[in-house]
Amino acid sequence: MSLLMLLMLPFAGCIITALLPTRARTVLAWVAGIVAAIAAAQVILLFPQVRDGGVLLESYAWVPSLGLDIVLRMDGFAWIFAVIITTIGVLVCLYARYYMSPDDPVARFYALFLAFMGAMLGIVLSGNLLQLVVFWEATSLVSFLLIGYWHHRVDAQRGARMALVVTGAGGLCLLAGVILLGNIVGSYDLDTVLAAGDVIRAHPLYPPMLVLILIGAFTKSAQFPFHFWLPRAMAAPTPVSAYLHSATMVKAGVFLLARLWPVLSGTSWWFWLVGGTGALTLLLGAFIAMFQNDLKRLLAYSTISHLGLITLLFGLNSPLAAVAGVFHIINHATFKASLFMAAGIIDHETGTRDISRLNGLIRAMPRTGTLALVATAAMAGVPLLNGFLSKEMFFAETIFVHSHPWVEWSMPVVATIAGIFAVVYSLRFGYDIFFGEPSTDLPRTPHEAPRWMRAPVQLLVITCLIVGIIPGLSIGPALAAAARPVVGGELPIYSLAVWHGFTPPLVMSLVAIFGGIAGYLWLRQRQARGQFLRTPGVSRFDGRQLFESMLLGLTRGSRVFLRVCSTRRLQPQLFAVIAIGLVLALLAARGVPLEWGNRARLPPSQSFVLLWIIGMVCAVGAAAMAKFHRLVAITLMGGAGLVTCLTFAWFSAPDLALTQIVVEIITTTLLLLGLRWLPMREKVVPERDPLRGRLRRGRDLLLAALVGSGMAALSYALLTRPVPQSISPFFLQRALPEGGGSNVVNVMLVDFRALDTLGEITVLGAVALTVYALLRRFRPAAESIARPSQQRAVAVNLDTDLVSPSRDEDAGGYLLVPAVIARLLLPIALVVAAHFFLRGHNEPGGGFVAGLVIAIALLMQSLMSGTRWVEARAPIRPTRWIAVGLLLASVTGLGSVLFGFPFLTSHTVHANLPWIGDVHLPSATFFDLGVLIVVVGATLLILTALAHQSIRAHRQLAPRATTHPEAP
Amino acid sequence: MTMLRRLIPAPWLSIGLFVLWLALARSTAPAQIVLGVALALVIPVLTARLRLEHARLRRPGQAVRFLARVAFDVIASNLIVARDVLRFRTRRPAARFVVIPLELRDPAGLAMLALVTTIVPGTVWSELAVDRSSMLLHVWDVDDEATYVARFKNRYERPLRDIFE
Amino acid sequence: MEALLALVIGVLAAAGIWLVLRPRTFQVVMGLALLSYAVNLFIFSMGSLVIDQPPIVVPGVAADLAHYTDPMPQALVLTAIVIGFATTALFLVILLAARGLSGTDHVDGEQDEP
Amino acid sequence: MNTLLPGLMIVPLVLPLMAAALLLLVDGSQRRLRALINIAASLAGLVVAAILLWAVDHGGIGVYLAANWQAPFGIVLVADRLSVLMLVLVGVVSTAAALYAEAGWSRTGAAFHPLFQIQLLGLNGVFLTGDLFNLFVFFEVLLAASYGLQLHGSGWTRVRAGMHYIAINLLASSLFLVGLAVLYGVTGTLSMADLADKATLVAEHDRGLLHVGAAILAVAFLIKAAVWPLNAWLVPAYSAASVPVAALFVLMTKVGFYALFRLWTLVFPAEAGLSAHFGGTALLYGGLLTLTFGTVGLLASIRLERVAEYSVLVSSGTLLSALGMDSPALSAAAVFYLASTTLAVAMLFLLVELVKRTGVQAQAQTPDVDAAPDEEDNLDDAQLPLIGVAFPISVAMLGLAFITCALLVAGLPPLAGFLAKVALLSAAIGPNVDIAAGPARWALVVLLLLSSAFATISLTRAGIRHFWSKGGRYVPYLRAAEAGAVLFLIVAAGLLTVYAEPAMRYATATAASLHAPRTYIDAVLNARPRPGPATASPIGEAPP
Amino acid sequence: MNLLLSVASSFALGCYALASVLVLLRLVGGPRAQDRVFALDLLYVHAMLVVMVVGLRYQSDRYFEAALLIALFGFVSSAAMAKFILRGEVVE
Amino acid sequence: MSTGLAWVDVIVAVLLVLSGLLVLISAIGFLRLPDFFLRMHPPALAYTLGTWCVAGAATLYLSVLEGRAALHPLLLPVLLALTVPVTTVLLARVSLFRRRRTGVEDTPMASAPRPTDVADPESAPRPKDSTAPD
Ligand code: NA
Ligand code: NA
Repeated sequence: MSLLMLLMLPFAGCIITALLPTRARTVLAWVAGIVAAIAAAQVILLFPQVRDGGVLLESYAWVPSLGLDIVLRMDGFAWIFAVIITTIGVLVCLYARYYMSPDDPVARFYALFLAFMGAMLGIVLSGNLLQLVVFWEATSLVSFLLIGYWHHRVDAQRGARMALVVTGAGGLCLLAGVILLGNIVGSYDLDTVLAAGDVIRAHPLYPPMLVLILIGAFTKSAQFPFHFWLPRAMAAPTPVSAYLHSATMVKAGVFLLARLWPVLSGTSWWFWLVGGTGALTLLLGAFIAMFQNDLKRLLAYSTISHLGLITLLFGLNSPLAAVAGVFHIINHATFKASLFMAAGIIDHETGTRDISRLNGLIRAMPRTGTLALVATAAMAGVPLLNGFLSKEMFFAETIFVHSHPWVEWSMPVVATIAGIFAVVYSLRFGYDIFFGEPSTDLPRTPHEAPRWMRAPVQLLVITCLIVGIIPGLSIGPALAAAARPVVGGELPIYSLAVWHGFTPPLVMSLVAIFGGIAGYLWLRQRQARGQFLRTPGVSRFDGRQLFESMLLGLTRGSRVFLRVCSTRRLQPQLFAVIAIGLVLALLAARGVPLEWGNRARLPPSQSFVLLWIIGMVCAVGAAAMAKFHRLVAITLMGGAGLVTCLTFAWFSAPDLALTQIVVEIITTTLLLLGLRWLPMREKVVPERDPLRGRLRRGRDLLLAALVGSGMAALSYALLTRPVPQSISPFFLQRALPEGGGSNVVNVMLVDFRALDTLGEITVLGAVALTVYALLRRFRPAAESIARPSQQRAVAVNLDTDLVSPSRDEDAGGYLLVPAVIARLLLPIALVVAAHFFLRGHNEPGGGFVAGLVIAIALLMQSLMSGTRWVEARAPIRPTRWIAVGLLLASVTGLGSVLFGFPFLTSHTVHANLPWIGDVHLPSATFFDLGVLIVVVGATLLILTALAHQSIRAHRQLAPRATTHPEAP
Repeated sequence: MTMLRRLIPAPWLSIGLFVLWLALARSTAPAQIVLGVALALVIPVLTARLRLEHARLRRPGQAVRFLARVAFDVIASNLIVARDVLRFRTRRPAARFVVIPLELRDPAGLAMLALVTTIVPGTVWSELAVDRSSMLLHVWDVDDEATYVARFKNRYERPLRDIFE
Repeated sequence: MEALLALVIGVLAAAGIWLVLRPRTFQVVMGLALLSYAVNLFIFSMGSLVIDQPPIVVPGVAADLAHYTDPMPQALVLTAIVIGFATTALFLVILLAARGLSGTDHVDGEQDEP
Repeated sequence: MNTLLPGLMIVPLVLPLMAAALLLLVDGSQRRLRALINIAASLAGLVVAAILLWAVDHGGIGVYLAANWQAPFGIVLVADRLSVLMLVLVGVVSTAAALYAEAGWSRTGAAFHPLFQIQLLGLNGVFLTGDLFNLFVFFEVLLAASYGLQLHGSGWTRVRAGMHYIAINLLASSLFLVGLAVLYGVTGTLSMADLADKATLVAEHDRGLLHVGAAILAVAFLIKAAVWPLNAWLVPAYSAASVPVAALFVLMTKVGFYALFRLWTLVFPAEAGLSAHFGGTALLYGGLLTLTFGTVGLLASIRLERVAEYSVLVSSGTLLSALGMDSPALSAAAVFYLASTTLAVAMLFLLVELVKRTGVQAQAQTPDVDAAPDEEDNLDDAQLPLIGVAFPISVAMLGLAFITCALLVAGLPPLAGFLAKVALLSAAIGPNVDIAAGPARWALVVLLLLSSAFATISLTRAGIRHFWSKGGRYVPYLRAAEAGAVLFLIVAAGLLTVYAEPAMRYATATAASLHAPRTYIDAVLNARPRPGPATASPIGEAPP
Repeated sequence: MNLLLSVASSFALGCYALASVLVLLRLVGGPRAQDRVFALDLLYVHAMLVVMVVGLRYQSDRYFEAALLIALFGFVSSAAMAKFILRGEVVE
Repeated sequence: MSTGLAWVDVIVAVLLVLSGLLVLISAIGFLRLPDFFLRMHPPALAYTLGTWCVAGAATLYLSVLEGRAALHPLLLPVLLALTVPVTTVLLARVSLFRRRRTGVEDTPMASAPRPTDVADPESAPRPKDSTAPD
């Protein structure tokens, strides 16, 4: 079985368990347990291969170009971790079977549990640092889901989120650090990195890289100041706490410290950062633990303290300390997991975790009690238990620190004080619960836990004892194998023995034990008097509150930021667009002074000067009138449009002139159609702040003037420059011979740039559809629902031609003359449209203008005879026209593909008909016909959709009208 | 007859369209004639339902004479109005509304009347009675209302009744 | 002539921008329309500004920019006019819908914030 | 590209166009037929795009001379790695959106299907065209359709957002036209490849004008790319849009970035002399500002759709900063990131509505995690039982999809989002790690990490609110179309993760060719029209 | 170059332009809406005349179509406006 | 710019000058006349004789120039004559309607039965409050 199989096994198990019935807890426990057991067996069987410094290596390519490959690497250190992960995993599976309620949907639990096991294995087996980060973040995510397993509880929600945010963010820092490291070394491969220690430590970016990686490690291992998430994570089911928060996940941080110890340690940065953090955490965790009333909280703070101890050991820059660190990792995993399980049993059996309520449990559950007491003793560092050994090594190391004298002096003191604290909280855990008068007010009557629920605890406690008594025989080889890679291959000399003689460390141990007992008694006395029920003095170190208020503050701050830096109002946005456009254009022009060119100027023409003055007056007038006199503004804009059209006509753009005229007419009519639904005159609301309004207008005016001047300058600069070597002569040369038309602009539209035209008619179609869709749900403003005042002024009972003329089937009333003329104009307009369409290829015109001519002619009928009259007689379905036009244009384009030419290639059919003579029929004509049809359809769709609103309004008003006496 | 009627519902219109086409095409080439005939035949059929019902030109000959008369009136009135505008400060024309009783009822004829009054300077078609029995005309310079009404009816309304009714 | 055309473009653009920045929806739509005039004339002015040389080739006349105006800007403006028309129509309808739904013709559907 | 495949290049344009036309002809009552056409056309577009991707990757740039006119005179379609990648993304997202729409959204207003296809036409056109004005036209096509789709369903919020969106885009279109007119006025060409050549020849005293044109053009693109402070329209517009449309809109900001990427690498490469990297600094800092804005926005987001919207801004900011730095390595990372972020955010938009359906029953409303009162610790069973609450199957599936999506969006391992982040970070830090690499690089690194962190925070917050609740929860209904759409995107993202190496290689090749535009220019300018009857027949002479 | 025709056409154009300026004064000054609409209608007619004379001046027949369109449709906007003023809506 | 035939040039020139003068006079009238109905008369100069002159000039000129009957310029006055009445008829009605609405009683009705626009001029809103545009 390869390492990959080993790694995949838990994930496979995860999928299997997820698919099993959600409450089949026995089956689930079996499946999960077997998976874990197979993995454990597999790991243990690998020991011979790693015992003497052997390294198992498997590599699978994933993203080599990112330096990210799946490299599975097992050395002794990874092996010991894998053993912890898998074996404790088996035990927790068994334990959870009994811990979780029969009503719990445990499939999710086991699935997540196995997924976590896989992720954790992934971390320790990573031979690639990026891969390590991948699994690192995976453990954060899965632990989030596990902590939030009882997601209906707010404490679970918060605890889970806090854990995820802290460890996830730490993971991101780790990622940054790893990428820095990878870029320094040139590879993320662990072996390469481990070989590049000198390069790394000498690199100028070593400090930031170190800090980033340490943040990752410290967050995961709950080091000060990131420790606060761990107690909150106790909202998780106890098996999770036993597994993640004592044995495995929180060890990932110190695992990383150990993993990179050969390359990162040995600097004063390392000593101060790692050692300092470790020492602080050690003390702080132990101190806070003493005052906890929640069993699991107490264990959590103890875990923090022990992790601090391990961190401190790695921070001491000494190989021997590192070995001690590795040793303590193992020891802590065993006694702390068993303690968590014991706490879980107590919680499970009594219904509470409150130390103050739990008393004298040793009578109700003697076996569990005994086991818990032994494990507690290991935690306290009592001799003949494993905890004592590693603690002893730790005490020894603190004595041999070589650093600042102040540090040298204080280190043993710190260690001893932490030892005292540890004894105190261990006594609180052990003595307070199991001894004294048995409690009577517990939620449940306590009795001994099921045998198989105790079995995992038993196994772990036995391990503590065996290691504690015969360390050399039991753990010796494994520890050697595990520690060797950590210290870089060369193990320091150390001895694993219970008795080293009456050494300073032993003295420290004794001081700790007796000091601890004294301290415990003193504290109990005080607590009985109601003092020290809460942790004194360190509430300001409560990172949790800091975290929560920081998060809340950040969220609030970010909202303020968004309010300041963004807006929901249109005008500032438009202003920003224009102003930024102007500023960027000015900046871009900087450096190269704007010069007018030397192209020959056109001689001025007085009449055109006058016409342009008219145009400008109209534009300015329209701008001034648009607020209060909309009709006037539309009229003035019509004048401006007309002048634009004349400009086109004059400067050799007949096609543009034609198009401009018809578009102008349609636009004006459209605006008028819309004007019906706007109140004729806005109420003049007095400005709340007239000065501000004036300032704003002044500002806008300034911007408008600046942009106008800019546009004028730009256009003048370009107008006076010599014409560049344009691509246009090509069109002039090829239009007739190859495009088959002498009107170059039209040939461009239907041939050279036919794709543009295809897009353009699609735009027209899309807009028409949008307008149609929007108007189907149109709801007019309240004040414009009523008939216009002009119509209301006409009494319905009067015999006048102004009462709805559309009642007449034929033209009548005041519209008689216009209607007769409009109807006569329709056939004329159709002939004109045909004229424009057919000549378009050679002379000004084309499908677009022809289409608009037809549309205007039809619009005219609606105008004069009413929409209903027209629709009754000419049932046009504009959407179909749009569809047919688009199809015709694209099918024409595809026609050339059939002949092996690109899309839209124009072909001309030449024929010689009798009498008529030569006939040239370019395929572009059909394309242009498509354009025509789309234009007619789209324009009519827009106009009729708008016009129909009036009809709808009339229809809605009709019932009201019938209440009035109506003229016959 | 009915077959032809259906094919060519409005012969005068067709002729007009054909002429219009040739004028627009600026050519009498065979191809243009074919196209012109096609359009002149197709368009009236296509637009048949959107045209004025019962409109009929009965006396084409008189129509031509009528148009010539109008053209003459236009030129004459042009000069008069131009003169009056230029000397407006010194002599104001006697402008007023004149009510003209009508016998003409045909919509096409009425439209033609409106057209004539519009293009002839000095008259502005202002309003038509609901029952089409009279119209309101604004006249640039009128001395005697009765004379004017008689002249107007004689000169414009009667020919139009002949042509359209 | 060039200076005057540039001036016309500038005035049209300024009028358009001024309106676009106004708070009433109708002003904005008018502004966009005026702006499109300015932009169309601007594109148009990129070609050579010549009189009586429309880009309609006549056999026998050399097909170059000395005898014909540049057809490219015209083709571009033609497309731009159509698209401008479509978007003006759309904005108008949006404006009406907004008017109906919000009851005011302010671009934000409400009067100025305090 | 071999000889057969260029013919395929027109399919991404013709297919949606004809599908739109057909959809207009299909009667409104034939829902199934409409849905079928819409989905089939989108899927076919994806297939064609995938074939093109393969072809371009193996055979080089494909050039299609529309209407058989040679560049720079005619409009040329160019399929290079970047453009076909975009086509594939359009295909994937549109297929998912089309599928999703059939669960109901397509029926809430008129003309949804045709507008959807027209939007695809616009997107594909933008990515394929090699002509500046044609780019404008396709911009307008996609905008016109997007206006319709954005307003799909009507209602005041939609209309207001739509009005703002449209007003700003109309202004942007004006800027586009002015900018391209200036470029034409200075260089006399509209073909992008030719523009790249001609720009180097622009005389000294005209160069300022060239830059002015480019700057104005850039503003138009930057508005579409939603650069801060020109992005205030985005959040309202996207949140007002219906779900499938919002997913499709994820591609819209990419359009602005694409246009900038394409033009700036072509016209202002390192060899462009005085114009080399013109505006690079502005792009860089604009991008960083946008990234900052988006990142802060992520943190402020309580509602899930906000997270999606600010994620769009984060992607935009990231891409623009990468573009502004003008380094091939960063561009390569950006291309990969482009693919992953597009899929991720589109998926998030689709999930928003589904996730919201898990709405808890009214009496069991869970307060926001942040706002919940700080309770005493639960030491007793009496407070709340230590028994878990089972997830119904639909919630579980949804939850898994949500987690997948969250990982992608936040750039957390092990999915493509993470790979993209690693690529970006790695490229930003650079192989020769230098602390003096400039504050912008480090700012980018910090912002990239922060955006991940903030996305994690807000996605967790939203996830907790929607999936973890105190009491009863409605069992949401999931329609097959919806689940299928999400699954489709998940599969796409999964493929991108599994085949990250080929994808990364592709991205690197893309960046390399973008930073050495000569191949592109030569491919376009050397493409020759097919000689045919039109070109062969002499003037005024009819062939027999 | 025939000076006579050149001067005559310039004169005509000048007259049209001047006339348009006068009409513009009505357009801007009103006083009532009908005055403005009528003024716009007249501007269209003037524009048509300008186009025709410009065509004549440059001996070009290509201006005819623009004039044709104005003659055919120039009235539509002003008619729509007139109807709007009269009835408050353009299409009933 | 010449046909080569002096008499043609002269006629064309005269027609152009005449047209210019007529249009100018019509504009003067339109600007200066005090009443709307009065102002409706002079524009007819522009769209009749003013246009006819130019159309005639163009027809003559083009016919001579191209050596064939170029009658198409004559379409313009014809079409103009057809279309111009639409606006004037409507505008005249507008003016009448508004006069009656604001109670100006100087405009007679066409005939009996009276086509009354306003039920009761007194009850009609005053122009100041009117929502009609001006
Ligand atoms: Na106790
Ligand atoms: Na008259």
